Amino acid sequence: MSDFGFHLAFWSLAAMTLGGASMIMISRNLIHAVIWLVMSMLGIAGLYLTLSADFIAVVQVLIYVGAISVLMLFAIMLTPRAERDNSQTKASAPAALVVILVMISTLWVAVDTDWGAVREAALTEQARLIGESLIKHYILPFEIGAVLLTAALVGAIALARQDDEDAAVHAASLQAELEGEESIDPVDVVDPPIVSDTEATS
Amino acid sequence: MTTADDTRLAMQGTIEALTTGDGSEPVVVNLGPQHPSTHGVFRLKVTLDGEIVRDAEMRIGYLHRSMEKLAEERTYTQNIPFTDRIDYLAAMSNNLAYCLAAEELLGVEVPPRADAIRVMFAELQRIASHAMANGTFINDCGAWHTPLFHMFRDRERVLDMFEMTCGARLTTNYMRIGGVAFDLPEELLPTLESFLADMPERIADYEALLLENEILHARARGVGVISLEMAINSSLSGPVLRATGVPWDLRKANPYCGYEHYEFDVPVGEQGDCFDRFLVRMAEVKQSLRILRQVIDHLPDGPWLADLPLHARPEPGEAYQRVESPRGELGFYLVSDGGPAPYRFHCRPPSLINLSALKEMSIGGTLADAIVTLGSIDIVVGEIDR
Amino acid sequence: MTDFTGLTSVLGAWYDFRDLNNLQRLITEWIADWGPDWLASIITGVLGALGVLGVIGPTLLILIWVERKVIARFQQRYGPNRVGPRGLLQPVADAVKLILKEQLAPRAADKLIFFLPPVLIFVPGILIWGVLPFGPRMSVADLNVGVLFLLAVSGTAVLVIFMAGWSSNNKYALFGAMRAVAMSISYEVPMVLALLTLVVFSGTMSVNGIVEWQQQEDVIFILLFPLSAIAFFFAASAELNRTPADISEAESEIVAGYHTEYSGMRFGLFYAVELGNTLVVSGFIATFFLGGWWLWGLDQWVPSWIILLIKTGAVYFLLIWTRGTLPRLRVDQLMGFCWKALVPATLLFVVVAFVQRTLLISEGWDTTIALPIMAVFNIALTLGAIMLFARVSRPAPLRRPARIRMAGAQIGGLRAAREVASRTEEPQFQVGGD
Amino acid sequence: MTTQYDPAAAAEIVNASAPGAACVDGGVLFLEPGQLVEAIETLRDAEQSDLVFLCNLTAVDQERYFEVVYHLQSLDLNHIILIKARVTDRDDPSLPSLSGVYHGAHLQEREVYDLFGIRFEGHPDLRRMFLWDGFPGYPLRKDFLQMPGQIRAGLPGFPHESQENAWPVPGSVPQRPQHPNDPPPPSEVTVAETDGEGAS
Repeated sequence: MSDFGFHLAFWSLAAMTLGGASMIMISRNLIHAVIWLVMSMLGIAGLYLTLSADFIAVVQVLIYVGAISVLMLFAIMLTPRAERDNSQTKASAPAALVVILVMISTLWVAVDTDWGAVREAALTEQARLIGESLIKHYILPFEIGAVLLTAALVGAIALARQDDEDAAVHAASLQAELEGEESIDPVDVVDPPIVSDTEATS
Repeated sequence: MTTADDTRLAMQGTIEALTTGDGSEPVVVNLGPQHPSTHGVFRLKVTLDGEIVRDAEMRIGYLHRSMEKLAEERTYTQNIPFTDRIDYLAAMSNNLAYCLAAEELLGVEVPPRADAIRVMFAELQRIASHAMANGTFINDCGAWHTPLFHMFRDRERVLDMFEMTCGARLTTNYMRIGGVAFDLPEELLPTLESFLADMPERIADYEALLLENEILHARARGVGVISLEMAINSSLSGPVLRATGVPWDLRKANPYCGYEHYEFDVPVGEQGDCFDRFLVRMAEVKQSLRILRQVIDHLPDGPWLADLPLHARPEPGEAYQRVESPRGELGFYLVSDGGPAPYRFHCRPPSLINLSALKEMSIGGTLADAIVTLGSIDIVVGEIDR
Repeated sequence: MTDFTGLTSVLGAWYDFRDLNNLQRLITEWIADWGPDWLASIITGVLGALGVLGVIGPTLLILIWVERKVIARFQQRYGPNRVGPRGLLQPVADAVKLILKEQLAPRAADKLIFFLPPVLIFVPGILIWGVLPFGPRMSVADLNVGVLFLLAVSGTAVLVIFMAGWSSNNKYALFGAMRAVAMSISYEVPMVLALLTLVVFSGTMSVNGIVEWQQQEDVIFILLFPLSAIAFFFAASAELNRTPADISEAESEIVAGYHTEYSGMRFGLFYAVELGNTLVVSGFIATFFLGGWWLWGLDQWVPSWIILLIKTGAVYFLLIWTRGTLPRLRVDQLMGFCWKALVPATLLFVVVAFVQRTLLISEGWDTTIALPIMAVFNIALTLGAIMLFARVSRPAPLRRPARIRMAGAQIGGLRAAREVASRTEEPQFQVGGD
Repeated sequence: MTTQYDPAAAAEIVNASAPGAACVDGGVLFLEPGQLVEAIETLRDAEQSDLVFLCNLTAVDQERYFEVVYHLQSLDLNHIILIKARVTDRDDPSLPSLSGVYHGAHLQEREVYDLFGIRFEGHPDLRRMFLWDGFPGYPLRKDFLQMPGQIRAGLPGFPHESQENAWPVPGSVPQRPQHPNDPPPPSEVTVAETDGEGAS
């Protein structure tokens, strides 16, 4: 591919990535922020493609766009609204410090690295190469990672099961609240104190 | 702050409530009055905790036409068309119940041929109504209209027979005080014969399609369960009551129109869940076919309308007559003050009273269960609201 | 006879007319003669995309008609038969009507996020066509990570659905969106595992490579891994929101799910993409499990894309059939089926595929003998797994049969009910149960 | 065949537990409003009456009083009985609710409240059902939307009959079946005054 096409792709993708990233910072609505994040992630995937890294690009879309962002949406929805607004948090100054440090070190590495070496030939069978290197050279870290993920999975299940019981207790209390005190007689169901008066708009 | 912002804030609360387990408020979702599954303008307000129903409340009256008041200003005969419009899916049964009550007030003897014709049309109406009920029930379970359209075919044939007899398909206005309006047309009996000949095969088709369907079982078994005692205490009637196992059928318990002469059985369920209600309706269609067979075989000759002066005034008094309509015990309570119109006209609507236990049936199930339960009760909103 | 030598020197064999890659090479070389090469790649890329769109657009219109006609036949009615010959123009009339309809947006909707989804939903819907091979070298992009690309692209549709449901500010839409997201995440797992079986066994991640493997070994994957095929079929029909898994737009429960608030052509776009996805997923099922464009040598005589279309049509008909027949599962049942049945089963087959692949490669078994044996073994394993699941997973209410008794002479209330229930003779009829 | 349950026998059962709660008149069992719930509970639970099923619950506006009508049914013994209770106070009519005895009374009592304005004390959820909150008046009362000139609800005669004779003379009260439980007739007719009561 000629330089022009490459530059066109690179600059538009870079604009997409950085634009999305800045919009994450600007937007106050967390759901919007996640959607901007998705745009940024897609831009990064495109950048991988310009580097002829098909596999990583596709995995980037599969994992970050398809899975992580959905996970984030769930996390946002699971957080009570009162805890979502982080404008008053005391952690903003240290967070800014950390971000600045990370940015400086990234820039340092970027400037310091000799990028010319990568310009040579595009790898064709990356999936095979990655697989082989994972199985042959990096088998120990690979297996440790697998064990870690399994542990995380088991831990998540354990947490979820505990939540199940809590949910049952909660459901029972909610039921009792709805039915009023004399819930022995199914006939005497008092008018339920519905806390929310938000009836569906449709 | 604009209204839109208010709504947005409320919505945010809803989103949290939908997803969080602790400290959340329940979500209120309105099913209806315009909703695909409420079969008319019926509104079910469910309070949800996630997908679990914590409270269900019905709001009705969108189709209220104040028929009971209107009927007080019309003569006994003029009121018959009103009864068509009470339960528009079982107009014949409504005609019949009203005429029985009026006949009791007026002391009219109904000729035997009229009785047989009434039984014939009441049973045809039951087949048509159950076809509709079962079809829409499977639709509520999520099928894509296929069983509904198949069952509509049968209903269509029944309505064709209504049309050739009295000219109307839905609001028949066929029964009269003292009999029926017209004698059977010549072509009715052959049509009915071919209908009776075809139906067993079609029912076998439905049973092959539906009865062993695992998804239908998973959706309807153990859903919307009501106990036998609760069902009686809640005045449920019809297939909803029989599905709990109570063998109560007014055609047997209090035979009218000569039902005591026909051989038929009362199918009862066991669990009182939605699937049993569906099965009871399927079985009742077969029994109706049995009755129809006997009606045709022993159709008496003679007049079809009693000799009754057009402007009859009943003696002061009152009458309560009920029939087993497809939906349950359909009663008419008439009070006469000796005038030409009923002093009080009351319809005991089985659709409405069968909803008494809707809340108990749906609480604890999921939203989808509540809809299946509502479908299995087989309501007609015209009858609920009158 | 006309002299084709000049052309065949470019095209290779005469029948390679049907191969679009040759056409692309032709155009590229022609442009390279007089212009910059970036122009060539852009022009061929645009032409390829237009080609895909040009095929999909009209196909969608026909598909609407086909689906309505077939469903109508299932339901003993005629279906559309008024507009145009045999009702063929009905979809066009519908589209015109949808375009002319007013576009409504709820007052409290999140405007930007509300307007984007009908457009965005097209992106994965179109991209996914790119890796579908219509012939030996006939796909828009024959990526060597094609399978991953397919999964990655189809996974992004969830976000768009979530955007639509969340921004509508409607509880039905939100319910639909949450259900869609939960279901989509869950059903991606058996989908990935089912495809992993094929990837492990054929040793390639290219979609075309999988077809070529089937061609080479003279076997279609549905015979080798029937359970993966079934799991993929069900998972795909869940991702497509089709009955029996259409909970995210369950009409009788939540009206239309995430697109409840979309009117006019916005709804039409959702609808079109849904249909297009159905078609492309049928195509992928045909490609992965039925041999794609290959049919035991017939592909040498019939254009390969016709073979693929026929297979796709068969799968599509199966999807319509299930839709026309089955009721819908409940949310919890659907999730339970995914995690408790499909995931373990497909995982089992990944292991089976791994073992069998090792036997073929390391032990050097002869494929002509080993493959039939493996197919028989896997089919038996599939039947066993299905029967085991059917036995184990039944919920308690379904374990006993539903019985209908005849009351006979017993008429009454509680007492009569108990007497009828206590009768020991066989009830009139019973259904279900173990 | 469903038989009529003998009101005298029912009255005996009721009076045995709550003396004076029931009386039979003209073949109809009348229950004292104050002891209605106890009486009906007794009838429901007693072995020989076994009236477990509330068929029908409605009301009739008898101009000077309301009559609330209950049809109770025994499923096992297959008999039905008509029970009435009277509400004499037209301005603030109320009656004990049966919803604790029969769950099926729940909706039917709400309907009667909606259309007649009879309050059922002890009903858990007594709201309007068909009509909206704040609907003026109760439509099934005979004096609902009373016309000027004492034109009354109902059909006085067949259309072909003479209209002069058909409409009642202003101020007259149509003849109703009388019986001893009737409250004394009011000294003057005050039917037309309660047009359009608000919802309570």
